[in-house]
Amino acid sequence: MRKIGVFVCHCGSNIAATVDVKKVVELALQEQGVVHAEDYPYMCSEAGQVRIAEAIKENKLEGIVVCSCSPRMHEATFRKCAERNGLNPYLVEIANIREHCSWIHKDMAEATEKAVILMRAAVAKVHLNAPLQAGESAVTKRALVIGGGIAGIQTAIDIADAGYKVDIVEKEPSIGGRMSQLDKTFPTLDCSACILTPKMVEAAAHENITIHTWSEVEKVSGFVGNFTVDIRKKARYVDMDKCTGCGICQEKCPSKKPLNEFNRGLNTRSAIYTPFAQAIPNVPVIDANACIKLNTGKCGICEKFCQAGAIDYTQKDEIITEQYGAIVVATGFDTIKLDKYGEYAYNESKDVITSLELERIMNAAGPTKGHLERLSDGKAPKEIVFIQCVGSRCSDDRGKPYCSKICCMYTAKHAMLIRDKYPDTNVTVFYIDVRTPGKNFDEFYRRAVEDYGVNYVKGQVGKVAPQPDGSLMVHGVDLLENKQILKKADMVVLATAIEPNPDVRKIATMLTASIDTNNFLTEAHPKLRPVESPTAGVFLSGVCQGPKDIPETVAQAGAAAVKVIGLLAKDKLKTNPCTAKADELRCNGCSQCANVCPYGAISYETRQVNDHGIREDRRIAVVNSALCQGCGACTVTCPSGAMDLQGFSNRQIIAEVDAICR
Amino acid sequence: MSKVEQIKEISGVNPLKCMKCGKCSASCPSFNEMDIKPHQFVTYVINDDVEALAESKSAWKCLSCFACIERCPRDVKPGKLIDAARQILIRQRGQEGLSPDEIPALLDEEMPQQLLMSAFRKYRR
Amino acid sequence: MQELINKAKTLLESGEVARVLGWKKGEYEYDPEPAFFETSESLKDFVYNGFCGANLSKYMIEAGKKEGKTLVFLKPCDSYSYNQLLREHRVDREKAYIVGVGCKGKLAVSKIPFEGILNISGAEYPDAAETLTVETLYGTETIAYKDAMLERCHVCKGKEHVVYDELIGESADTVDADRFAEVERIEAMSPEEKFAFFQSELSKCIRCNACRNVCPACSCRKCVFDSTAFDSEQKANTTSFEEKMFHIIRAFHVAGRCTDCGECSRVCPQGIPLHLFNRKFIKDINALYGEYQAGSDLESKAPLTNFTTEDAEPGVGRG
Amino acid sequence: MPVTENWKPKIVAFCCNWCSYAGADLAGSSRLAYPADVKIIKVPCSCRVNPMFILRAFEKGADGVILCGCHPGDCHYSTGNYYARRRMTLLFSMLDYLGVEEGRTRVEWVSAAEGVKFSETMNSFVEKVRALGPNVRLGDLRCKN
Repeated sequence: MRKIGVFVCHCGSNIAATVDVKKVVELALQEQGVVHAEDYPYMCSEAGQVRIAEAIKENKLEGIVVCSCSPRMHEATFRKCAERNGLNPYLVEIANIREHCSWIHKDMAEATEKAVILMRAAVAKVHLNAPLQAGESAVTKRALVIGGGIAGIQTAIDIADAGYKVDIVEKEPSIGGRMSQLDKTFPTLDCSACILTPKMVEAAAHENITIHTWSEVEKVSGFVGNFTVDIRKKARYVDMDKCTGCGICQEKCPSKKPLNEFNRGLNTRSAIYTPFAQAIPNVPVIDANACIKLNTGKCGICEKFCQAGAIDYTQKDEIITEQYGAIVVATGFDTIKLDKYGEYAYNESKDVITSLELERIMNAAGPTKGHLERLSDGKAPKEIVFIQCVGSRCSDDRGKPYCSKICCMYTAKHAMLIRDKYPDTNVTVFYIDVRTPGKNFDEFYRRAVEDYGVNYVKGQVGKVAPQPDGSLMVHGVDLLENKQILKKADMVVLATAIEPNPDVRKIATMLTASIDTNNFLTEAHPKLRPVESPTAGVFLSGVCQGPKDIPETVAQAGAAAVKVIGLLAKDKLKTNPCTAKADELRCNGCSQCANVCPYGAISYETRQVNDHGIREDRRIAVVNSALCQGCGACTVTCPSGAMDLQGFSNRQIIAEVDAICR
Repeated sequence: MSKVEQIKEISGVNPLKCMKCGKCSASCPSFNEMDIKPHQFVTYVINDDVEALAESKSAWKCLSCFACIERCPRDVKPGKLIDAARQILIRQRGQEGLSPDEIPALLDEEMPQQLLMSAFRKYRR
Repeated sequence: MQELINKAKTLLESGEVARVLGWKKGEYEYDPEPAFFETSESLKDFVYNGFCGANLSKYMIEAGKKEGKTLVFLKPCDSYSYNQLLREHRVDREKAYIVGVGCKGKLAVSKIPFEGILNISGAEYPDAAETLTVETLYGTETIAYKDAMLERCHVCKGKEHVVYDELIGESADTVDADRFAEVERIEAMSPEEKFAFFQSELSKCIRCNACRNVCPACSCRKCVFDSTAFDSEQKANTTSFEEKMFHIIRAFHVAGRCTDCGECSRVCPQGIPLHLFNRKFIKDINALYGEYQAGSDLESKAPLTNFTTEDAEPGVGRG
Repeated sequence: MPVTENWKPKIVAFCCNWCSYAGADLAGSSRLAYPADVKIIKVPCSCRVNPMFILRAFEKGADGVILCGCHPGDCHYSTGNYYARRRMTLLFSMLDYLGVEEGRTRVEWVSAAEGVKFSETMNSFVEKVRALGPNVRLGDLRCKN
């Protein structure tokens, strides 16, 4: 019989207010093998750990159970504490009596009863815990950043500056991302390109950074420290080494119909194109759908004009395979589709635009060369209405339930810039709430109202009706005045909700990174580990984790980089010792386990076994513990129970079941 | 069952979901005729004042055009609340309502046929 | 039958095989048992008739451990079991010489409702009669061959062998029932009726382990019911875990691997229709994941070690 | 066993470490109550849950067993929940075939972000099991009265 110690944490009043901790201690002492039990206000504190240490020594404990918060919170703390005091860390079990008990139950008797049962299950399990030793695996000292927007660029630069190799994979022809499409940035109104392009250049010139644009991640295998990634380098049809970026091909290309994605489809571009003037790399790509040569075999004009001889119509997609120790997801966002919002007439009228489209219109490199004009007739709008929260904060299936966070501020920016540049244009903002938490944010919004005369009206717009005269009738309401408003406008700007880049779900699946119902990647802990995915070795940078503005994105990008650097700085990683193991005397060699192993960690060898005196050669399953991640799929498929999972063995789980059902 | 419970059950609406955006009032064609505006309906339910809602002009000024139901971003659907208020009133009246036999006498030339038909469709359940 | 003996003799004498796995005469006409024959002389006890229902494939696991090749006689349905064992690397094809024998449907003495049976004629192979003549202590009775056939033969998988080196003899078409009719009948019952039905059947179980020991899919070196792996080792016949769950767990362990050979029901001394568990799984697998016959080939992925992203959710479409 | 006023069902919930256990934690930190009858056992993945565990729970007196894992396609181990889905589909169908009420078994996919779903799932599952009353069938399968 093992000597077990039970430690019950009050967690201040978090546990003790609902669970009678003394009773748990009292009943713990009646459990088989429990030689020591005590409670303490904060078991995780230094003083709490000292008590555990002393109990281990005094009672020669061979296993401990801590009844406290979730093991996701402090299992590591208590395991380290055990290890420091000479007890194998895997002889520690946590009974989660906070998240799974005190926080959700109100009745003290009921919560206490449940806490006791959870304690008993943990005691029953720890009796069967085996002392496990973590193995080691090497770390590939190279990081992959998926996405080349400001988040990806910043993360890559920070990692590279620390001396590690970084690859950026960007699916567009250039890095830069959403920020490169913006005109000015709040709350300082500095030009977006002016602050972004130096970063892009820095990344491109960095000796430790390799940029794969026009590329996508195809396949990911492996685990923390040892990822193997296939990257599809899409055919560019332009030789990156030869191209000088002179741009003559784009001028001469006769196919000018494709919509310009960079300008949000507000104008067109040539079939061979760089998305914008400051593109990095400054090498165009050929849009295979629009290229006349690639579709009909005729044309070839770009090739004729290219003095560098860089055009190569025979290029094919290429798959390169690289090894990485860490992967950062920085896939960013897009605005939602507005097809379901018929009431705002977005698809009906050219003069109803999204804010991101307004950014392009106001940008000197945009479709109107920076002149604010109606896309329908080119006239200068005199009356502009901004509608906030379009698709944000919606609990129906048309929009998103979250606040997109950036809209209040960019709308104040837009309103201010318009009033500044075109003082005779009236600007009305229909808002539900104005949310401006951030340094200098509320001051910025108040300036729009007080100094620039932007008219803020509380009340969501019900409908935008295009009129025969080309104007737009806005049906709004002023909730503070309790009056309905009919306002004729020349232009309506929709603060469209943002959503994670739709590709992120595919990437999350490849990385086995957890993702929420809104397609935002889940962080390992919402407060304490905000830039890490629960999947080891995968980190989050930028809006893929949740809506954020540029300063926040850059801060998070840096934080993700630090986590990556911390990982790559290690030569070896401790591997999870909770791996599968086959009992050679029970194994049939039937191969069923290998069929379900997602990691290819199970192989077979013919081995001589001594089965109670009978020596024979048998086909036996062998688990490669470096590859095994410990899912347990094999254990269930094994009919003889030969395959078992260390740390979650059949007998351990059955002991828990028995304790709960006792 | 209290009136509040009743109105919640009939409408299937959770008034607490409302974020007071006012899109319903912005969309309402009868806004100016109403004494209680669509975005205020939820407040009456939350404040346990269904009586006032049922006796308001709004109850009979709502055209059931469903613009607010269609556009409400929070699934609150004020149109359903006011319809439920009307239902409560109708149920209280019970058999005091008009019977089809009494209607011909009340008709005049101006009354559109469609109004009658939709009224029948709506209230003859 | 003589043809089989001749084949066995030739191969034994030429040294091509070291032993023959077949059926040996029992005390009565109707109780032959599986046996190894190592010499030509011993073959005098060899028998192959309508009562040779025993599936010999499982014995090939032991045979594979011995020196030299073993000649084994497999009926069409037995060959599925052999193939399944081959898939699971339990038998060594190199060490087997497989003679696929014809089958005209196998008989169950339990289906012959006469007391004091002395001798049964008409079950000879290949010359089986339409009607069996049963000599009893009390006189001679007759019964149609079909009426004495094992349940499994009424829903026979077919006359084709899926693995063999050589074929001897003809098979007969014996199918005259719907394989899943009984399962469907139970599925249509109310939960109370289902429970009552299975409780009454399983209450007969004496845990003799015959079903497990005969089952070609239950070929684990160490069965979980004999090991400590799950705290489920065999204990006294009380209310302990495995007593109640034995048949469910056994059926689950062979799900997707069971060829529906019907040996479990054939050998059960208490006459429990154990195949109804396996067939329920087979029926569900066929309906949910596509038709699958365990042992029909060596390559296809077994239903429980396979998946599609569109699989049905648990509990959906249940009766 | 007679159903008494004070009868409380025993519910065993197997939760995968990566999604559902974290979802249960989130339900806890969001104070989303569900009945104390539910006791959670952590497993690395839903595919770790052997049908033997579920039968064992029933045999030892559980009145309901629920298995929660990552949503299909989101398994931390890529494919574990797909295998679990097939296994549980067949097992539950078998239990139904034996006359065990289907309300006593359930599989639900709950992500780490779905604290609300976790709580709602447990509430509705417990409600269903309570309505069914004590589980006597699996325990008594062999013992004819």
